[in-house]
Amino acid sequence: MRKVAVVGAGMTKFVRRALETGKELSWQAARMALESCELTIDDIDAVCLGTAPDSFDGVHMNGEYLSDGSGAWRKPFMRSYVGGGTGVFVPIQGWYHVASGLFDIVLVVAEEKMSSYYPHAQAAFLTIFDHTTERPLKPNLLWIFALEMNRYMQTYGITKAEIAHVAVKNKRNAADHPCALLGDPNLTVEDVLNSEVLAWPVNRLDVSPVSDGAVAVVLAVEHVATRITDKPVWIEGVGWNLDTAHWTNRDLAYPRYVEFAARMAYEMAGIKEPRREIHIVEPYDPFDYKELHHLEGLLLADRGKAPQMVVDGVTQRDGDLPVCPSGGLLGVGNPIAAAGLMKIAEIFWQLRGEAGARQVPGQPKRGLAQAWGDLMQVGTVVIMGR
Amino acid sequence: MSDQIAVYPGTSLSEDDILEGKVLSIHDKLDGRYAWDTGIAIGQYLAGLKEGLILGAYCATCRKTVVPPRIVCEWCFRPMTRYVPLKDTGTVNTFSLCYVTWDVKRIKKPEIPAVIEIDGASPLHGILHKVGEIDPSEVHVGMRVKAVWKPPAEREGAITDIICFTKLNTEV
Amino acid sequence: MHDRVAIIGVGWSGFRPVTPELSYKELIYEAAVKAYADANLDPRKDIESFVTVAEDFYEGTSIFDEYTPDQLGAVLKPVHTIGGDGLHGLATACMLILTGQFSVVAVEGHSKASNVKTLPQVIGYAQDPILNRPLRFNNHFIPGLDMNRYLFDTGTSLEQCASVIVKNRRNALVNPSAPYGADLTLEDVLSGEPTAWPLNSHQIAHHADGAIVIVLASADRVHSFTDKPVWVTGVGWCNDSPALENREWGEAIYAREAARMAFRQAGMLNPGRAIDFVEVDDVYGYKELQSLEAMGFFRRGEAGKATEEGFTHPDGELPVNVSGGSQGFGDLLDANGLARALEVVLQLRGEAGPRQLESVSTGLAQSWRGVPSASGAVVIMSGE
Amino acid sequence: MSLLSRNPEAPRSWQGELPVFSRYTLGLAGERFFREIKDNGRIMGTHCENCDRIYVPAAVFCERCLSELDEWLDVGNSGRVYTFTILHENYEGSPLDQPEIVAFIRIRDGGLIHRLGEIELDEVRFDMPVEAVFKPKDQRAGSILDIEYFRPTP
Repeated sequence: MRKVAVVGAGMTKFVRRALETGKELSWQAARMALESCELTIDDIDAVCLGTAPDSFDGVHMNGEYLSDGSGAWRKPFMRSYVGGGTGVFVPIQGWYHVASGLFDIVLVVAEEKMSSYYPHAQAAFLTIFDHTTERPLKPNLLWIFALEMNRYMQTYGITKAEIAHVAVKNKRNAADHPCALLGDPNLTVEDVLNSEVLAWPVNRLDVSPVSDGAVAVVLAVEHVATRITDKPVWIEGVGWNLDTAHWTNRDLAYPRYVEFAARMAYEMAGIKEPRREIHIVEPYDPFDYKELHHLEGLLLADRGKAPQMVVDGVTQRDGDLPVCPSGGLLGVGNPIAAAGLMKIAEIFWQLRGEAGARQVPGQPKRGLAQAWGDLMQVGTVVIMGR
Repeated sequence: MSDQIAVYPGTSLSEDDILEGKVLSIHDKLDGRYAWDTGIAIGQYLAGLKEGLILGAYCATCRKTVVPPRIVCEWCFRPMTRYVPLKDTGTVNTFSLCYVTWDVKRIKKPEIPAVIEIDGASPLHGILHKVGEIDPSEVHVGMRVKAVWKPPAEREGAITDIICFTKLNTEV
Repeated sequence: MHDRVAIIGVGWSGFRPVTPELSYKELIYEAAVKAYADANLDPRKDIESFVTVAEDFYEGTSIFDEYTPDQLGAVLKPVHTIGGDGLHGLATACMLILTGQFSVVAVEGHSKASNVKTLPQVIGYAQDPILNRPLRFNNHFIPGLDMNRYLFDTGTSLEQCASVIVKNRRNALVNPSAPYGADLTLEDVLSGEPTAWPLNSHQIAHHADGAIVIVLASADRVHSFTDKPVWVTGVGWCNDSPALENREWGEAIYAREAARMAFRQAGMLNPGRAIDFVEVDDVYGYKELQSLEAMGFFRRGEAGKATEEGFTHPDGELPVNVSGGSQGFGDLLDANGLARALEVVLQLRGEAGPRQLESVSTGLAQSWRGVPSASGAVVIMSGE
Repeated sequence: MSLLSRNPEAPRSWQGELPVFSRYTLGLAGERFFREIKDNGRIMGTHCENCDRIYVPAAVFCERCLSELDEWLDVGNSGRVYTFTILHENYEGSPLDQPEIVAFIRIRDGGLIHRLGEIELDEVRFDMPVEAVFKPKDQRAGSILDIEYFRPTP
């Protein structure tokens, strides 16, 4: 199989309301990614775009609309989507573009401008539910997270305070991220527990913020990557998996689809003992319990045991298994597709030793980024190594 | 971030910047209206609800009863064998006390969305609905519940023909 | 890495103006069952990955990819959705197989256009929200502008555009899957209601519902499933500027570039000779002419004359849209490309019944994503 | 295909909506482009030095080379009809009482989509010079509708 590397990355700040249009955000990220590896758009053979539901940007066929900003003028261009999993899927899409042998250098862009849904992007989530059997109940996004979180807590006897440690860690980590929307170096578990109850067991500070932003990375095939940079970061494994849409017909306590995606990626990367072989993790953390849920699905924690890891500090930046050193979605922000690709950019910078104030000590060699989406249904996983 | 990059683009606006016209904006709204064909299985499900009945479907290959009914079993990809009338009682699999409506309005009295495992369906097979007519603090995972139906004349063949699920009286 | 990819099964359902007896899931299921039977496989065991094409607003559901796996037998498998035409999906399946990671992949595309009560408004929401949409022009202004410039630049006549419609709807009469077959005269077509002059109502394909599933496999696995593989020898896709202010009016640049990419892969120096028949975009009648010229089958301005002279008729030298095209089988939204690929497969296998072309070995399918996009894809297939 | 039976009495369809409410900011380029129209009645473009193209409406990036464009220029309020169509249906697909002429007006290397006014249906020609007719200044809001239409240049 052709080896594929990440050779460049760029991102905009994640902000609550951007002046920039979606096209302009995409362009800024794309241009930065190209500049970071001293390429121009002429060097790019194809473009892959990730953006989640069109409702947010408020444009039908949003991929087409964003294509010029993404650098796709007169190039092969495709948009992929798997809901919230899109941000970590779109580099997989880039990977298969290159690994197939059809292209040598591919630009991968992820964009979300959630502020275009007015007054509040949350309302867009009504329409992710089944139009006939669920939507008439007027569900919202908080429902599914709250239902899943409660099931997770009940099944394993987990407390809200344990889970709140994740929000504290990530928002503190994000204080070192120059693009972050909600970094807070002084946040405490009490702050999280005392914040407004939105949908018990979910409080306001358990949740990542609605945001606008874009991220881009450049992928290249081995022989090209080694010419472009002396620090290529290899995509060693990819995995994705989609569970049934009948989400009320399965146990929400454990994300088996994340496990299936992770197993695919581990196998491709030749990883037998993920807990020893993965040095940094960026699991998807739109809500704090999700980080824990996903660490278990990724087989990096036993079922129900991830909360203890965060409480014990194992997942701190200087812990044994740094988790979301970027600050994650909880801290940096959650422009859906862009947030996932931010995690790829973070692993890229961490493995190259370029993460500045956020640098994980000990020269990590291998990292994993993961996203999740749809009706608690899809897992996307990328393993990168240097 | 990379320590190689000095400046990150992205211009943050406040709500006031837009409301006060410091920054231009355009409003629009989609007129997106649909009439989704219900088809065989969901059509029958809705017809059942109108009669005060929750219908499931049985897969003889997987020996599983699912709800709502569907024509194909997603696990073995064999056609579902038959409809199965289920009970209108069940067990709370998980729930939330939600103080925010779908369009992000705050409410004092919480809505109680829940996954209800329906009696007669296979374990862990349930539907999304709401728990009601109960003090929210009483709701718990494992609680036995029963459907509260609209009067027959008011039913239209919709999931909302069930007003909510409420505590089953037999529970001590 | 796998080196060759073949289509080993096809299935379809619908192709009717309305399909009220089935939900979209059931419509897709029907197509999938047929495709898997055709490929002689069990999707739960044999298919390793699935690609679907869809757009949320056509479905009336956000994050529509949620609802794709169950009726395809794709639960707990690597499944993803492409916001593109079915041929983009087909190209994606080819890439997945060429990586070497997957050997058998299925592609699905469908239309439930009849379920959208406000299709013009939905499509209108694809217009640039700042520069174009506030003007509240009916979406057909875009093909109207494009067609007019195309006619002006090439000297193509309205009659020549109408002859495309006459041909395709007549072709559809011998395609049992096509609901819009008709025996029309040029005068009938030319007398349509003006819509976006020079475009009239009879030059715009009617929408239809339908679902198509295609199963592909790597060369080393093909013969364990079928003895009539259709090989994918080239895929290409391309976007011109999405901005109406920056694109080339009157030209289908996306078709030109997509075809070049596909020809290059197929190693075709003279596509006009190498390709026996084509199924191309004809959602608006003039698009067939414009697309054929863009891909190099005719010099600019000559496709209209060739159509009038019967060159593109089923018994002509380059049969075009023998299926009846979108004019005949209906505009299936993003499933249009798969409908064309389906026809190419059936023809290459010799299974096209009364419309079967004689001694064809290589065919091409091309599609455009519709208004307001400048996006399209091309797939070349061969029976050998 | 289905072993489950159809109930002919069952509800045939379920009606619903996809509620999408949007508020768009006009962006780095749009903010300035539409301010110029609103405040000064001027149409602005930006120049890409690399590709030697003048984008109208002004863009902050060149779609061809992705360069940042910061050289703004007044491109004048007139252009030529590059292509046109006579539209007989409204946005919702119903017939218009009066058909309207929609044109792409070429201005430098770009142009604008707009309606034509003060002209009969049969008078429109390719390459015909036209100019923008602005709404009165106090009615301009900073949108493409601040231009009422384009009309033949006298």
